[in-house]
Amino acid sequence: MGLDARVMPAAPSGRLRLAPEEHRRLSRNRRLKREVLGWAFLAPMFLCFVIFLVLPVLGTVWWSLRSGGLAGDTKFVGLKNFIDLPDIVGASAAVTNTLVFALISVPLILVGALAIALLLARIERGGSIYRFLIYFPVLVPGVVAALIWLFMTNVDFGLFNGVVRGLGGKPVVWLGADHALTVLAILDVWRNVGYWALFFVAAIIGLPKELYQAAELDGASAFARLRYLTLPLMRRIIFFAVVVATIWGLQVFDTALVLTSGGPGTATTTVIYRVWLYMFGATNKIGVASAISLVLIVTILLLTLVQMRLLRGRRGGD
Amino acid sequence: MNQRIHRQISALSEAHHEARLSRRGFVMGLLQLGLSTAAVASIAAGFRPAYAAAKSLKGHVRFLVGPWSEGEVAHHKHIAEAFNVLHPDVTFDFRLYQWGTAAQEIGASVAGGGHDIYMTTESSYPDYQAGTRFADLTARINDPAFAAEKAKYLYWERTESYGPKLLGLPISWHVEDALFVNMDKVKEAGHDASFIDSWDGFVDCIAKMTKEGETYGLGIGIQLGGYGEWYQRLRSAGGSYLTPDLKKPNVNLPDVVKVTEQMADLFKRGIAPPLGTYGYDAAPAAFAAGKLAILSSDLAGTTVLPKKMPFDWKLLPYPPGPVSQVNFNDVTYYMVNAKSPDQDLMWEVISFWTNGANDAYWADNSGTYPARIDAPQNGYGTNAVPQLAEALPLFEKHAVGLENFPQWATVEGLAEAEIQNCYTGKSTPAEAVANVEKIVIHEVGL
Amino acid sequence: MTPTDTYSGPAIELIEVAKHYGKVTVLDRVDLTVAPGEFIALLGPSGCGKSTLLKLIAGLDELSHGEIHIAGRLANYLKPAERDVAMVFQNYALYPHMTVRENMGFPLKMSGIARDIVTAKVDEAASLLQLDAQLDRFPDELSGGQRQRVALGRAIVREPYVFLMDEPLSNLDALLRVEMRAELVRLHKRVGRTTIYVTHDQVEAMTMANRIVLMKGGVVQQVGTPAEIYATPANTFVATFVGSPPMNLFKGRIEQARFRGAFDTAVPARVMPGDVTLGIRPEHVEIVEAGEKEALAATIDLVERVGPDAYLRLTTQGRATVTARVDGASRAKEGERVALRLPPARLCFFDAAGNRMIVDKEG
Amino acid sequence: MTAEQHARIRVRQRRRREFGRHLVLGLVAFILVAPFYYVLLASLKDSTEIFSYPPKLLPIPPYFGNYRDLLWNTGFLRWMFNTFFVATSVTVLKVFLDSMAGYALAKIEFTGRRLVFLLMIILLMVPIGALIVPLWSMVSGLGLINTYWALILPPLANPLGAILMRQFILGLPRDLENAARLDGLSEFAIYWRIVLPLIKPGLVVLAVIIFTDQFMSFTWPLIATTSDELQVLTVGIAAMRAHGGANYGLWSASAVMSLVPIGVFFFVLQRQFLARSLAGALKQ
Repeated sequence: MGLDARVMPAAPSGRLRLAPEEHRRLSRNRRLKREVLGWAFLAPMFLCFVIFLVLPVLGTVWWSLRSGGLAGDTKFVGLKNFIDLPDIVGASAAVTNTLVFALISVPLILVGALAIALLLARIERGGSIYRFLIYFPVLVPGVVAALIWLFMTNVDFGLFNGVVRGLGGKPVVWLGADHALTVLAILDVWRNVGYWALFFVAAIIGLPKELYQAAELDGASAFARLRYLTLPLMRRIIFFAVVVATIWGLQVFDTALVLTSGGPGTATTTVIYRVWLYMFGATNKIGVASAISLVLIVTILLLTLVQMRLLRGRRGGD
Repeated sequence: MNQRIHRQISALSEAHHEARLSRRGFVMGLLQLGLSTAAVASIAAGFRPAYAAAKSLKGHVRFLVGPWSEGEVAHHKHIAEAFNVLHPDVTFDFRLYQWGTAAQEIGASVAGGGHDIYMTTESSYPDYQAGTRFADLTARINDPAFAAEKAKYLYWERTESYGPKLLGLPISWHVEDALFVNMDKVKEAGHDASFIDSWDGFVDCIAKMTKEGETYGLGIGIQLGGYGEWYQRLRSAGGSYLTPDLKKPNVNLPDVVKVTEQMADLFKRGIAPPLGTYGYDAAPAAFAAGKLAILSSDLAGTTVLPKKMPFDWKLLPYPPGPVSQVNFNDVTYYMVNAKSPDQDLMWEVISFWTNGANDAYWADNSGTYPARIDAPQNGYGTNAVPQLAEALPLFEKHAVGLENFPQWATVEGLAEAEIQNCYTGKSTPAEAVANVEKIVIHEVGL
Repeated sequence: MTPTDTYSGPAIELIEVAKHYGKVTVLDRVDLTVAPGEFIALLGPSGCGKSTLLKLIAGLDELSHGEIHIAGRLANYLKPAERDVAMVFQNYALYPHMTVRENMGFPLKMSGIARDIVTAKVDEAASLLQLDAQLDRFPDELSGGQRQRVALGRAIVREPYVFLMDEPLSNLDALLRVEMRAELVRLHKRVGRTTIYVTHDQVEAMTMANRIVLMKGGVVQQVGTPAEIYATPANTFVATFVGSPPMNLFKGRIEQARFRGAFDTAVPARVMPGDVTLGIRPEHVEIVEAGEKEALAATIDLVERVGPDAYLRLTTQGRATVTARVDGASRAKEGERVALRLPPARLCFFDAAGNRMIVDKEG
Repeated sequence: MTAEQHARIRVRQRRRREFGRHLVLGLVAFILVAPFYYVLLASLKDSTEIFSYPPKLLPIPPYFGNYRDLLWNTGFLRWMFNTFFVATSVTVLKVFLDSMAGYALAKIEFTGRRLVFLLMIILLMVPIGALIVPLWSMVSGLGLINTYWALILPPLANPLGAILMRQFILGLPRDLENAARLDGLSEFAIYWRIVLPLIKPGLVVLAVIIFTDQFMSFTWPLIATTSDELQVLTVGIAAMRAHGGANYGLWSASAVMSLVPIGVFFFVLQRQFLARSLAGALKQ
């Protein structure tokens, strides 16, 4: 054959030894095998994913269009549950509480975590002990955390008022209407700051060292290095943390349930708490509960999408 | 011999006649009947059950019950032991739900067939009435053979008012909010038990009992997001969530606003501790320690207090409102899961659990009032604090039940939170009352 | 005994092999026949499709069109392991969680060969590659050259019909690379198996391969022995890609057996008149006395001394840039004015599109 | 100044900064850990001591009655067993399923994989609190309520693990699988013998995340089981608080006892976990 052809023009078709339809059949078979293989690997997890996550999400949509509860009978009511949402007394309080909660806890968590991370990343020895201690509250189940804090916020013999008294102040009603939400937010900070601190430590350790050496040679102060190097380099990661921490903040529930039961009044009634009230109240207004859930789910989806879009921008950027 | 056994024997002989039962089976059946009757007579001589099951029962019974006291499961096990004397082949399992999630836990369990017998409260009764998950016990309860027993239960008129079906046997009733009063401090303040007869006397007394940094006159709102406190003030002012025909809201009345202002004033004057100071767990201890001169709590509080208190105390109702003096109470039932395979067994069990002796025993140990008129003869009052029995006539006199609409409990939960907002100064009494009316309209769907 | 043992046809045949990713064509109808025992180098700049071609042969990627025959069997639909080929990867692809012995024995173990035979074969390959001392180490405890050998050993123990090598030396430092180059050639001679070797390094291709397949943009530019490729490049791309420094190219016209462009010089009479690109390799550019026949005056811009040789960068009066390769001992100085001559017999001619014009040099 | 002096000053400065960092971190760690110390003390006091004011700093002699009550008079040991049984089962199953799914998503080209991945990303953050009713209907419809399956299966749906595994597996050099393919391994063998050993750090990270998540979960176990035998730790403790009145000593003991195993577990794994986990998560 054309071993000595020096110039290879586009070869004419039709020299294949197998008929095109035979090639097509064999390719199709191979393709099919690959499809089966892929789905076989994916299927066990994907089935669980569909049954226990996708279908429940669709179920929420279904329930949100109905009235009634689990124990009784339900009927289709269209969009009524959504239309009624703004009229619900206390709905705005739940939304406000949730936002205020996130507004207090998220910045404290992230600023605190970043500060801890900056120190922790620099430390020369003993880092693992600090990491363990700082991470420990993250491992505490919400129920247990709330129990501990219930104990600490006790007006008469709790740790907090012990400190206040020791400083010569008057005992504070920590779980009263004025402070309960703040206490809940601080509890959240206590539980989450360690998580994000270690998250940031990992990010800081991953930053290119040469840049810092260069900056030091340029005579940049520690603050300048933070301001012009660390923070800009970690912009995406911080942004990621802000979004995720916010999404978590919007879901605050189990501590509110155990620590304050949503009270006093509506002071710590958050959105999910409100869902809970409707879902688990005696009349099982699952339709309303699902409508609220759905609004929350959509909010979270939007936040997720915004984040995906911006994180994708990173790849395009560099 | 009891009618029930007669019926069992006649059923047996009929079955034999119709050749459904072999001769041997008939004899065995009679033998078992005889044995169990003998067992009733001899072994369980201590108490005399109103009736005893004749058929030899076998099976496993799963209870889902409310945690009335620390010893809840122990009390049930005690009753189960007595039951096993009669029917050794029946085994039991008791699981507690939590009050906060009671409706959901019950709803989930009954739909999934998780348990056989449920302890339910009146507030969710209308809801269950509308569904089909619980066994319809109407035929059994209204069976003429059960008539004499039925007559011994209290509150059938309330139960029957929710609808045609009867779903449960009542166990107990209890007062949602009573005043636990430190009488020593009342005396110190220059009052006696009659301070409760008027609102002014009440306020004067608790004001005088209040000592800054040491004692608050009245601890209310201890149940964060809880219920009952304001509801009885609403009723005492002539209001209710709905008018008796359930067609219109009946909340936003001048008198209702007035009693709400009165309540809010207690906080403004600092004679009631700010909400959040004492939780439901901590309040009884604070009362026992003298930090609260009066504690407003449900009767379950009596089981938490130490048996020996360092001062003299009483249970009293709230003072009268513009219209009447009321205390709000509700009833607790046993219901049977419609999915349970052996309905006869379940019926035997719940009727045994609510017979005079066992009802008396359970209520006495749970700090509630029994739903049986024969409870006192069966030893009620020997375990509970004496204050409970002492206050019974008073509470009976002023008792009002909840209203007959399925959304009652949801309305109550949301309304009480709005009222607490006004106690903490986040809204005015007028706004709070108006909000409650809005809640009623929305939740009931008027 | 594999069926390939009795087979005597071409080792590998590629027929109209093409690969597209969506609208992007990575390989465009490649035809190639490889004889048994041949050492073929796939040479080209990065992105030319040479690695893709290798993957297609190995069965690690699927063809969009065409056929691959290995030992006379249609291989398109065979699994990689069924093709009787072994591959050495650029990054060696050693299993980091296995020792050297396990790495080398793994393919044999997977094909169900008895353990003692595996051990014997691994030992044999290890001694061939001087890896005896490293058999119980893990890959990350080895030097780059040792890893390279292990990768090679893993391929050797399988005794495959075809060796495929994907730039196996590119991660080694220069000295080691030269050493390994020789070793690979020795190995090939000894094992005698058909080898397809992908590289972007023309020196590797020229020194090791029996034949070179030069590719660009998914299209094969030329197939030939290293000498053919060097002497008679098929087009201007091949001409500049092979050879260092690259061939000098000048655009111009042929009129009356003379090249007229930036300069004017005689060409063999048989060259057809018209637009052409004239090419000459730097070593063929002659530095001559001024005034000699066909001498072109030029100025030395730059002298690059690379030991035995020196490269002169010259500019002719017509502003053409010419590179000449002269003896390293030459005393040429920058700025010096010299004369150069382009011997007509050494000239290459390409048409306007850059494809080589067939000119009978002897005539 | 001489260079030596400069160097000495620099060393001194560095030491001073290091000391400052330790001071601040120590304070932070102290504040974060103080509540545990506080409950530990409370758990060693009987109830009269807990309520006494001023509080005793050290409970001497320590009172172990709370622990005795907790271990023998409550279902604590059973709760602990259930929690560990469920968490371990979920972890093992999930690590296996997620890594398989991750392998498919990372390395096998099949129709719909982009769509599946997108769906997983989108539903990654949906809170379980918002899904309980339909989830419950689903589990109940399958007849699983009141079985261990009800606790074990739904957590398998969380897509985080599969996404994480995909990320880890994408990071493996493609040539390794290619080499394995040439060596005659089946796809499953590649996954099992090549991919799994190579992503071991990722598996550890995933396992720790899943285990601690399960250990902490409350809402779903509360709803999914209604029998005492199946109660997990969080539900049991919440129930104890709801039923038991204000027994602070007992609560404290339960808090301490529930934190001991997870603390130990984490302490053992922290080196592998802390260093890599979060770095892996970062890549998301």
